[in-house]
Amino acid sequence: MRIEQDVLKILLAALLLMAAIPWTAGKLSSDIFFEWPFFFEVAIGGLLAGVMYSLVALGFVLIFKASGVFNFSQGAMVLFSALTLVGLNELGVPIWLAIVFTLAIMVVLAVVIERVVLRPLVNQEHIILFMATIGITYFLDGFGQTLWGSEVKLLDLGIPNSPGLYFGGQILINDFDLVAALIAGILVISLAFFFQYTRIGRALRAVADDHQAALSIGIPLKHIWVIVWAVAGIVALVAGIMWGSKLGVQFSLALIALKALPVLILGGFTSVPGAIIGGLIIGAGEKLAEVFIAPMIGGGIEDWFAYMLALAFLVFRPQGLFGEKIIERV
Amino acid sequence: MHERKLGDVVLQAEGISLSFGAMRVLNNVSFDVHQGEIRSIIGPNGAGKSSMLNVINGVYHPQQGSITYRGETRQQMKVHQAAAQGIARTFQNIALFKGMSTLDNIMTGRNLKIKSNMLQQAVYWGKAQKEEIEHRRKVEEIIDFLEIQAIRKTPVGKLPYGMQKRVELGRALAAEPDLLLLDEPMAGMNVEEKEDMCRFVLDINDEFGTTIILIEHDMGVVMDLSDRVVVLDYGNQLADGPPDVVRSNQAVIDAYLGVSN
Amino acid sequence: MSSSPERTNASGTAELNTFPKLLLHHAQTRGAKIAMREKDLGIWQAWSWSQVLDEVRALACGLAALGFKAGDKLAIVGDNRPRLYMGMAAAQCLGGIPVPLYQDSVTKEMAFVIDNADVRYAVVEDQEQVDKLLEIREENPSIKHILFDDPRGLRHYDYPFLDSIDKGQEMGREYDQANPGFFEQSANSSDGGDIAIMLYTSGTTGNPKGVVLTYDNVIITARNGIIREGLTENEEVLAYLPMAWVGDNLFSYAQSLVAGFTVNCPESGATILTDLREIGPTYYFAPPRVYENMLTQVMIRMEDASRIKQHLFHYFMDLAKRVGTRILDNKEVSAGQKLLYKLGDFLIYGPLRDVLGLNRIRLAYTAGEAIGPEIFDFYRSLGINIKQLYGQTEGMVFICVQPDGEVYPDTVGTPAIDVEVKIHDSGEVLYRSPGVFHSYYKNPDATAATKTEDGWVFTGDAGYFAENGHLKIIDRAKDVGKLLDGTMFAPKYIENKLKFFSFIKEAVAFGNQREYTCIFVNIDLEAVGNWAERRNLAYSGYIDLADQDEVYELIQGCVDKVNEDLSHDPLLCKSQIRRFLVLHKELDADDGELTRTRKVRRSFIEERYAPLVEALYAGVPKCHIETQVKFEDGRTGMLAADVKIREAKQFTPVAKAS
Amino acid sequence: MLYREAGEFKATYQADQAILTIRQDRWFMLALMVIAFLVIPLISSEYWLGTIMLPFLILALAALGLNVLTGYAGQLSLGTGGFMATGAFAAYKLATSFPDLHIFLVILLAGGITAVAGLLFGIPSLRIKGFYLAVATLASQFFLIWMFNKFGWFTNYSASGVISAPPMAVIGDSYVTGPYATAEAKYLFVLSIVVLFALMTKNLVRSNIGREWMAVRDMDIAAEIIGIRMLPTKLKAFAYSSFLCGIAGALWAFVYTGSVEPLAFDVNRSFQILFMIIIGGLGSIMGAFLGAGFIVLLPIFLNNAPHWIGLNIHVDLISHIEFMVFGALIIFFLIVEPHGLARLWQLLKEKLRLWPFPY
Repeated sequence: MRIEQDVLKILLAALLLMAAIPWTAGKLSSDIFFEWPFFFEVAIGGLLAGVMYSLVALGFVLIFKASGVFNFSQGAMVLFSALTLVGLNELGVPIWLAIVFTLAIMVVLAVVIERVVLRPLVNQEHIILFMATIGITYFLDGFGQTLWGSEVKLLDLGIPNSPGLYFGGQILINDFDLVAALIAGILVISLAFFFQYTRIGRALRAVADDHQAALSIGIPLKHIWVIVWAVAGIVALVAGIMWGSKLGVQFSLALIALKALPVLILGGFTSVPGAIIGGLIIGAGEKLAEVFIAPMIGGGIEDWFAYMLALAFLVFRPQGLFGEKIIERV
Repeated sequence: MHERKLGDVVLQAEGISLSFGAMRVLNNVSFDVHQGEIRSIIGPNGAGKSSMLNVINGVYHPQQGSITYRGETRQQMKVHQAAAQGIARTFQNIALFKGMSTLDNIMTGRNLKIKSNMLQQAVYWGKAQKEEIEHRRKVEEIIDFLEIQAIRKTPVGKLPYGMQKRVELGRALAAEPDLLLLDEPMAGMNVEEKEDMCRFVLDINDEFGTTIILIEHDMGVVMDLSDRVVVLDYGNQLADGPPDVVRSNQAVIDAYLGVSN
Repeated sequence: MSSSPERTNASGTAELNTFPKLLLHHAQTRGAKIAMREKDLGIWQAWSWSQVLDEVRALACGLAALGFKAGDKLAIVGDNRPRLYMGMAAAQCLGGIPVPLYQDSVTKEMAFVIDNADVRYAVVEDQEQVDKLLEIREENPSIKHILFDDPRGLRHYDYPFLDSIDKGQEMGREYDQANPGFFEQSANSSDGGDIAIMLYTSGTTGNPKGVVLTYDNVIITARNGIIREGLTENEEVLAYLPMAWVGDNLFSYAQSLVAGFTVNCPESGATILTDLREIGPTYYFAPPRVYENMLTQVMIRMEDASRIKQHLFHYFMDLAKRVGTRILDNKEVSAGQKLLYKLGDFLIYGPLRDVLGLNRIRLAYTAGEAIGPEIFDFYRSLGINIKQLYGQTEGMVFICVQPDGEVYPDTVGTPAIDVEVKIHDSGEVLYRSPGVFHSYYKNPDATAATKTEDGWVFTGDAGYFAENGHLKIIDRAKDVGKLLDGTMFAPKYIENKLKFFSFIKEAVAFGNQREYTCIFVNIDLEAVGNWAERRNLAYSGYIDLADQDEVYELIQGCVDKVNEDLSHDPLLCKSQIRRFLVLHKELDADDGELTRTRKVRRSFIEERYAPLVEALYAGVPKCHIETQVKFEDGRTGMLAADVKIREAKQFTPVAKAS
Repeated sequence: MLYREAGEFKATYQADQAILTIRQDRWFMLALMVIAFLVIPLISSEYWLGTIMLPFLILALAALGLNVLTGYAGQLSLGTGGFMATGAFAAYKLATSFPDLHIFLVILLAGGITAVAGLLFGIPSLRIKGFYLAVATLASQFFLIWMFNKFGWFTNYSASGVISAPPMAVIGDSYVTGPYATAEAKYLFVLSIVVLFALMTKNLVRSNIGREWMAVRDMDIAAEIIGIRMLPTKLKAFAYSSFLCGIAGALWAFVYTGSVEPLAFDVNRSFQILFMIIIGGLGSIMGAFLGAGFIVLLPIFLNNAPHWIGLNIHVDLISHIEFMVFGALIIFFLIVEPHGLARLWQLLKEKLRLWPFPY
């Protein structure tokens, strides 16, 4: 209970801060244009982008929760899945079939990773596994581009990409963002169900707490790893489709992973709700800061603002918003 | 054995209560430790013994009660404060620095006594080197004392369990502590290793006059070594007194000794 | 035999005829040179000759202050420690007599020597020895004062007659100041003919005897050894054998003081191998079992090496077997072989010598027992100049030495400088030399029985000179017996042949006045254990392992080979082993079955295991026995077992007895 | 096999605690130094010195810095590039603001300024650990690069955002930066600095501070209990690590490339250095050099290898394959030997010392 109260307080404070700073800034400086509808427009745009961050962060959380591995290659998986999808599509495979194929490929990839990378490294320190995922990142980046080329490709799913006016025509929101957020939301909810109400899902949660316990319910560790990596692969594909149709499928998709990291810090590595709320905060915060604060300090702060925001949180809650508190035993 | 003369009270735990969330770990525990004493804390698993040590050297901060150490009363110790004031300890689960050799582990135990600064150490000339040599000598005396010459340069990760325990004791000794907290130093040892360890504990107490607080499960060892014994059970203090008195205490027999029989 | 002309002017002058004088001489002529080192607190702490003199001086004066007089006996007990060696020198500086004791002897044994030798003072290593002496002192209050080296655990020992060596030296320095000239005067007062030291021989039967040796005995013999082998002041030796043993006294004390070379004391028993490698001695001495253990270790470790390494190792060891000793002895070897050997030296021999710490050795001796020819040749083929030595405490070690270039594994070489050797009609070896002892302490009968009026000493060993003029030792003379059919029976000879197999740790042969030869075998737990592990044989300990049929098969193979070997010997071909058993218990010095120097006490064993011996000759396949044993902590208990007995294969004699 | 150690005993603690305790190792090191300082400058082409040895040495220095922080003190950092950039820009500002300042001082001060930056970004390390910290260090990476890009002051308002090193000489006209500098002079200058700091780092890690770092790395709670204070210890690691990275950045900008833009120190640079210490060996001075050598040479090898076997592969494809090979190698090394080339070297040495025995 206490933890949730804390989180609520922090969230409230964050929102207030986000509103207060630009408001004050607008008051102080004539360079900055501040109006409430505009503020909300920016905030909502940010929140919708945040849902997409959440999607990538979710992939991290799944793997971390089930295997304790900080999977740095989540971004590379996003890129790889999107590249594969578009590549197959370009080869003449219909888009829905291409999606099915790509899904299958992501599952195969999960099996291969478990077999080639994770199994030999079982029982190694976490930091070693982390670095191994950096290796996977490089490999996948290289592999995907070797296979499908590195030029920017377009992915068109037919989702309208035009701004629409909402809330009485006051606020401008991109339809695509709405659709993407919707899909992401559905995925998140179904994952939550998967974890909460299926046998495998519960087993996965058990693994995160105690490997022995997981073994005792009869699921071999290697299967669990394959499952989480496959699920993470699917999440990556969804993220890849969303981001890919928004930005075009290109190398920069891999960098989205870097965006998801602050989300993780904020939400905690082990918390699905954390990934969602963290994503929203980062998404909104980043956009607001870019629009309202950046002009004061030279602009282009998107690159690091999310990190600084997360860092500021960390200093107060080292385990993230929803992460479990670590009691050190000696 | 010679006649034992115990000095003044060096440490006084007064009404210590500690809980983690809803879990009560220690409940109003009070006892004192005299200079030069070997003081044992016994009790079944989960009785709060290790937590008591953690309170004494500042890892855990009790919600109630106070610790008086060398005349200063504190609600809670800070970890480095405890170390700086001459409290050293070993751990129930070995907590050595696995990547380092026996020698380096014990050398690390002397970190508080090293005065040269980073620049001097980078140049490794003059004061820094002189200090290294001085402390190496001290550490060698400890190695000699614990009879671990043959494993001096072995990485501790490669050592058998009993030896690791010994190295850990060496690291604690390197600080030349006034008060030594030993958390099950003989757990998991064979008879021969236990005998060696008992001898070391007695010798440390004897040669250096170090006050020792000992947690141990082996009742034979406890009865042989200790001057006085505190008995804990689920965080509650059941008894406190000399070994033979404690042994015949009915509450203790019921809660603890009876169980182990 | 002929005396060498260099002897009289060897480093030497007539007046340097005692150790105190030699010590003063070294402190003066090579004062800054390192005399001793000890690995202590992680590094090799060193004492120069002048520092040694200072310490000896302080200690001697301290002893004097405590009332030590000329002629008093000073017991020295402990591991090889510089300050114990200094204790010896200090006693000698006062005209006293050091009596080193075996540090691992139990109180009872020690009490006998202390009483027998009239010991009044003792310099000991640590609490362990102090405790023993305190116990002895309760019975025998003649011990006036004890000084100890290591104060650990002795803080609360409150006795007026117990002090640390430091304290003793402190008193000594005061005494020295108060009595100027005392030390010089007393250090120079003894002469060559005076008693230098008393060494107790362990003796296979009865109580040990104190062998009294004069300075001339020790110093002339030591010097002759130095001359014969060309040793210099630059040698490094490792002092790791018991100080009470004459060998250690000669090599680590006497020769060091005569030649001025450096003695190194290891850190502890557990680190000897490391310390050996660190020091890399140039002059080395070890009884056969040390070489044996080392070889066993080499073989065990090589078992785990990669295939390529094993191939390399075996290939080059085969080569070494063929040409190694020949090259060492400067005999003719083809250029190709020589080149190949050089390659082997780079790849295998050199590294092996280095890892064993024997890389710098110029001269290594082995003595005390016969060494297995395989073992002996192994080291020689690696290029290590190891030689056999035949000696006795009574002759201050040197009787015969193998000369360079004439090393035959089955003989002990030719007489050392100034030593005459002859064979008595009974077959016993006799010698006469400058090292011949003064007397057995307080035992004129034994002295007279051993030493003739004109200085010949009965060695107690049976032997003969081979055609090449080298002495060959068969066995202890009194042990050499006859089978009922009159065939010569040399038990030790047979036992040694068995012990040359790494699987056999000890063997005891019976046969004197019996129909045929039978033996007890002790397996080597490490070697056989390893062998068993590689075959996946499970075993719980020595008793279990010794009883396994597979192990019996293994030992049978060894016994058969010995029999085959014996069948070639004209004298001993008929004493082939008929029946054998693997003893259920390891023979132990603590049970009196071995001497402290690990020689088997045959008659004692025969008595103790009488039922087994009976069973061997009764032809039964199995025998039940219960034995009382002493455990390490001093308790005693009973050990019961059913011991199996096997028959050995017999070979028809190859050579006819002449 | 090659070692002959019998008879090498230590009579003093100095000797026992020396960096190279085996005589043959000392010879080897001496030979290496002679080769590095005399032979290589004499026989190497300008191409080798300028495009291989210089980046190798400079990146090795950066790797050394990161290894102090990550390999010794156990604080995973992904911000190396940012600190190198700080060193580069600090050096540039110093050299242009104080034209008379000696090159050596410029570089040293640049390192000092970077150390201060490292100190600031190290502060969160007291509260946050492991991956959280790794991500936090990314923040410094992005923030610093953004800062140098954004504020003209750092580039003296150069339009392109590129900084160029003014010509500077060690003494007289032996220039080590700018157009007059010869490859040999640059090489020797960088080599001297790198050797000097490698030695200093070795001294640190074998002293008390090094043991404290390793203690914090191996078991921080035990370290604290024996009296090691977390914040100063970690901050010292951050400061010293960034000091070295700063110097490396300054050398990179001034001596190696001559002119540089902040993007040269982007997050990929950080990963490159991290790979060096993974492949080279965490917690090893030699590892930094081995890893740097490997990572510098591998692309050259990959770029040339197809030509040697007569293949003509497009540059893009090669760079993709390079990525794959890097990734695969990282995984390979982690699986085969998580402690990298330095450990392999160590094992080889142990084997040689024990030869012919296996243990």
